[in-house]
Amino acid sequence: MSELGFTKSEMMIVAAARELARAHVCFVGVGLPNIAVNLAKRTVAPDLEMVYEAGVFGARPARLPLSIGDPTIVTGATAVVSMFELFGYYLQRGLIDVGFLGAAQIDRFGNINTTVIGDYGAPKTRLPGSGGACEIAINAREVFVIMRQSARSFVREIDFRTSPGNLGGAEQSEAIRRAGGWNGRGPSVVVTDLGVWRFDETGEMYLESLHPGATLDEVRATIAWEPKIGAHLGTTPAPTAEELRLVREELDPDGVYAR
Amino acid sequence: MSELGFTKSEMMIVAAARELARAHVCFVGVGLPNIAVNLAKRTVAPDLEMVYEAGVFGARPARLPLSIGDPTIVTGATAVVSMFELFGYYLQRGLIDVGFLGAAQIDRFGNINTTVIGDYGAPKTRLPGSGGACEIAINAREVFVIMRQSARSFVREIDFRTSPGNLGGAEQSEAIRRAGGWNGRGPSVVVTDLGVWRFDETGEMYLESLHPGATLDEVRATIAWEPKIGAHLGTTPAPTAEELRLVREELDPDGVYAR
Amino acid sequence: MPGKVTSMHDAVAAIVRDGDTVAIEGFTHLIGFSAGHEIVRQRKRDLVLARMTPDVIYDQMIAGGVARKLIFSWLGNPGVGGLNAIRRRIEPASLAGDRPLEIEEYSHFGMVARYTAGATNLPFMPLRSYFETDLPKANPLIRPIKSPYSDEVVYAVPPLNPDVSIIHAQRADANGNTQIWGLLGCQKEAAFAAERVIIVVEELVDESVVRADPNRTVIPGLIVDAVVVEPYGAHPSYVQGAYDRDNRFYLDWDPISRDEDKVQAWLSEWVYDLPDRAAYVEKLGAERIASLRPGPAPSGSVDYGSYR
Amino acid sequence: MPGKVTSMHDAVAAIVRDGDTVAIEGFTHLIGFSAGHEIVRQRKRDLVLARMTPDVIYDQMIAGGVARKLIFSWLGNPGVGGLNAIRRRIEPASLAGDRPLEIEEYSHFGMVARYTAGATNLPFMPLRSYFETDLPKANPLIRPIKSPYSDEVVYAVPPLNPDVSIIHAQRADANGNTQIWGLLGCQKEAAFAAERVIIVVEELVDESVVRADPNRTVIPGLIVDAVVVEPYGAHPSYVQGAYDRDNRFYLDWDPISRDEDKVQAWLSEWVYDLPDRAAYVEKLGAERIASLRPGPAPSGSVDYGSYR
Repeated sequence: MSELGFTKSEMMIVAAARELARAHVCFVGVGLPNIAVNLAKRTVAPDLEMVYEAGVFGARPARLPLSIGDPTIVTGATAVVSMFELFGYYLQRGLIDVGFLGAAQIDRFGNINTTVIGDYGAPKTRLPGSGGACEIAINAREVFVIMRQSARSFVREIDFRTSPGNLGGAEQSEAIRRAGGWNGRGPSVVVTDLGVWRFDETGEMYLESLHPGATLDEVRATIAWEPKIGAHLGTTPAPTAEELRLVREELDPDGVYAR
Repeated sequence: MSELGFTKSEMMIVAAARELARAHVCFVGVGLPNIAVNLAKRTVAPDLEMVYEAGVFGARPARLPLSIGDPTIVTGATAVVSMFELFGYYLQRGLIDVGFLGAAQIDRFGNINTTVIGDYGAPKTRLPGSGGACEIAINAREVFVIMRQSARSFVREIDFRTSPGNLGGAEQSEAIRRAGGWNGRGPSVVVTDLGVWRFDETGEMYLESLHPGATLDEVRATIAWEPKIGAHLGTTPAPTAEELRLVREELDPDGVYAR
Repeated sequence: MPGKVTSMHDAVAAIVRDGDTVAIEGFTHLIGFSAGHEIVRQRKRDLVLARMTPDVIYDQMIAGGVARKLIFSWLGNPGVGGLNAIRRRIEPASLAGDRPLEIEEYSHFGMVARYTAGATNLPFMPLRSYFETDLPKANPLIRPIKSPYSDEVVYAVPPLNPDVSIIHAQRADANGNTQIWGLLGCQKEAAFAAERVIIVVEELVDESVVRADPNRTVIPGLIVDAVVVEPYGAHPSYVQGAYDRDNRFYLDWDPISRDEDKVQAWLSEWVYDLPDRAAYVEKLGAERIASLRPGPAPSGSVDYGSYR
Repeated sequence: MPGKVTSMHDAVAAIVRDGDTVAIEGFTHLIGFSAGHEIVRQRKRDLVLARMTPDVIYDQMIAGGVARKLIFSWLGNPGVGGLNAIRRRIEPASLAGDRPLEIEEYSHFGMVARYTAGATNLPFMPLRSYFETDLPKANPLIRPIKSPYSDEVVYAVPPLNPDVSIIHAQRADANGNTQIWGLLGCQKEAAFAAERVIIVVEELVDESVVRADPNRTVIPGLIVDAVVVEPYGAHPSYVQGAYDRDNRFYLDWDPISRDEDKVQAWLSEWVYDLPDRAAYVEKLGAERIASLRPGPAPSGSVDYGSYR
């Protein structure tokens, strides 16, 4: 932990959770999205309807789910349905406001790779693959991304496009999404361990705020292109004592995500 | 009731029920098939799995269902599922041995009309339509038909083909069914109030047995084409006392079907 | 009353609009008679009525003059006979100068597949039906489609997305989280396919009842606009575990429906002249209601486990 | 024991054949570990393993040498990390002369749609996915299809019909009528799509238990070939209401799976050297099993009504 009193990961999780203040129905992805959404449910978005691709609508987890198929997301939920129905009637029908995804690689337009590093047929590193991410990116009304920054993850060109973002830019993306009848408008925010990124009118991400203690040099050192910096670059408000308590005591007592 | 001690309708229902002796899974149609299959379950086919298009597999009706969606087919059933699953996972998947249908019009090749008498756009009589009959005729492994004979129902040309039988004959029907990947081989028996009809190698129905008391003259008077009579025309065994008791006391005490 | 709970009058007044495509679904079970009667009572017009099995309720609604078109797969009074009020609007010999009812006809699986396409936001749904039948000729929306994996051709139907779906159920909470047991028909698909949803229940329950058995939930409150609490609202059809089908009514309807004057007299007596379902139930009488009550047949309870 | 009840040994010996396509489904919940171990123990070979989320069980099976190909949509140790034994068969740098594992990759909905097409006997299933991704390039079985109602193009996937599907469940009767609560994943679809089905249950119940709540039935005995009764057969995954996921096992597997020798040692100790699941449970120990027991959370009972 830094002298700030919280870790970079804690700041990332807290900043991501706050993004859900205005969301109503959120599709919870595996890993970091899971803890961020569960924190939001306990703070800024108590009425948030949590949807898990495993087939749960209106989850009320009594503990942080160990995975996105944990029994605690079932007990006390509003509805448990087959995955055909979850993906068909909820996601593809357009009922999901926010899809919350992690990523292994992302490009400046928010296109995401979670499939392979290197060549698909002979990969350097085999990653998990799409899971539901491909259809979430297409059918959730908007997409939030949470991931740590590094020059290996914020890349000029992703090795495999698992989940479409703003494609080659906003104009192209909007045309294709409209013509193809996609429910989703694409990514709207990327929350990292260093700051919060949004997307400008060209569809490219720009840094909107730096987390406390993070510097622009750090940002530039962990990104493979020359990043756009917002004209009104701010500082992300630090985690509150209550946010930190929830993460440390309730959601992640073993520090799996937050250290 | 005739001097035989049973009605034509009772004979028809009993003869139809007996056809199910070798069936394992039967899709129960509305009306006469409903009582015939329920009689079979109580006599020749105690292990028969009754499937109702309403979404029931393994029904154990405690009374004769008033319709094919009666609550008595649900209570005590093995499984109750959505109609998407019933038609998709059971019927279209090929799990149904016998589809048991009624008909308003039938031709010599067992093609069935339950849609209109007269012109479709300006009908003389508007009938119920397909319901599930169209897909039952295509996807049940074989089809049993139960209907009363009359010159208006056993016709040279049906006014509308709701449910395909042997089409223009066996050769054509087999070729089309094979090429199209249908589960169903088509109709195998037609039980009427006068006799039992089967289909020969040309796909045309022939009279296999006459019910007690019925005559060939009656048969010819209630059919619009010159019917084929089986080389070994037999007499349908009369209903047993137990069959009649079940129909009269348990299944149809008000005589809705059997009088 | 909290959440989305409202009266049938207010729900229909606010949610059903002239010209809408309206689906009251429920296969034999849970047929929304009280909702249909309220639509007649409020003299909605030019509706497109969708339903797999139009049944007596659509016979009554069409006799009430609410519809210009019917989308269906089986037209009958189940276990009894035909739907005579509807037939009078279809058969030229009996039209008597009336505008004919427009019809759009499928098979059962075709209707289910249409709702499923609507619920999943797909441009079509394939199915193995309609081969060598006259249905695609009668309805040009039933179209062949070739598999991208072989030369095989199956049929497709287009999505059906009602403006309003109305679903009767055993119970829901105030937000519209709805549970059904017994026959499920195509209610889930019809609800997810719709733009607006009205839920009518026998019993309003606390959210905790729904959350105790989440696998039993058929429709989430997320897609529900109004919850109406109307015990016996499905009479003369039935509600599994609560009351039986009132078969006498289905039998009685047959002679009534053969005579247009009798139909209109029936609508006056049982719909127009009554303010709501409570009055209908009172008029029906406690004895008749009591005669429909089944014996008990409990499901038993399963354990979901508490994971903390 | 009556009906289709048999031992895991006999079920796998009779029903799983070398070269078969085998789907052990269960999304996080009800993963058929005991069945997977028996397949390893019987040294089945050249299987095509299908599963949305291969999970630790397929990492173990592939390390056990049973598979030539994997069909999947998400490859990971959920909540922990990667599947290292499988990665060693995919990444050229670590292949060490081994034959690479053939892979055929979809998204989750693509896999669900494949099973659904298989279960409904359709030549393809359309879905709104894959647009502008590299997945159709990586897997040419993901193909565009044009709607017959507009110029709209969506994607299709072909049916997946396993030779054998193996489903773990809370309970079944001796004929294989099977009930599941909690996450349902795509088990129903995978079972109906299969040629042969093995059901593994925590508890064998009388037929009357199933028939008391027919809406809870997920798989009918009609499509079931064998019923195996093996309490704790889903360990280290979980069974809703019966036991929790043994997370320590998932964490422990990560370092084991990074070292081929450790993996083989683990397979010897926990699979090859044990006769069956009962021995596995005994070796695991009563204390560890007891620590996974959740508190109670009853569903409550509903009334189906007796209609005579």
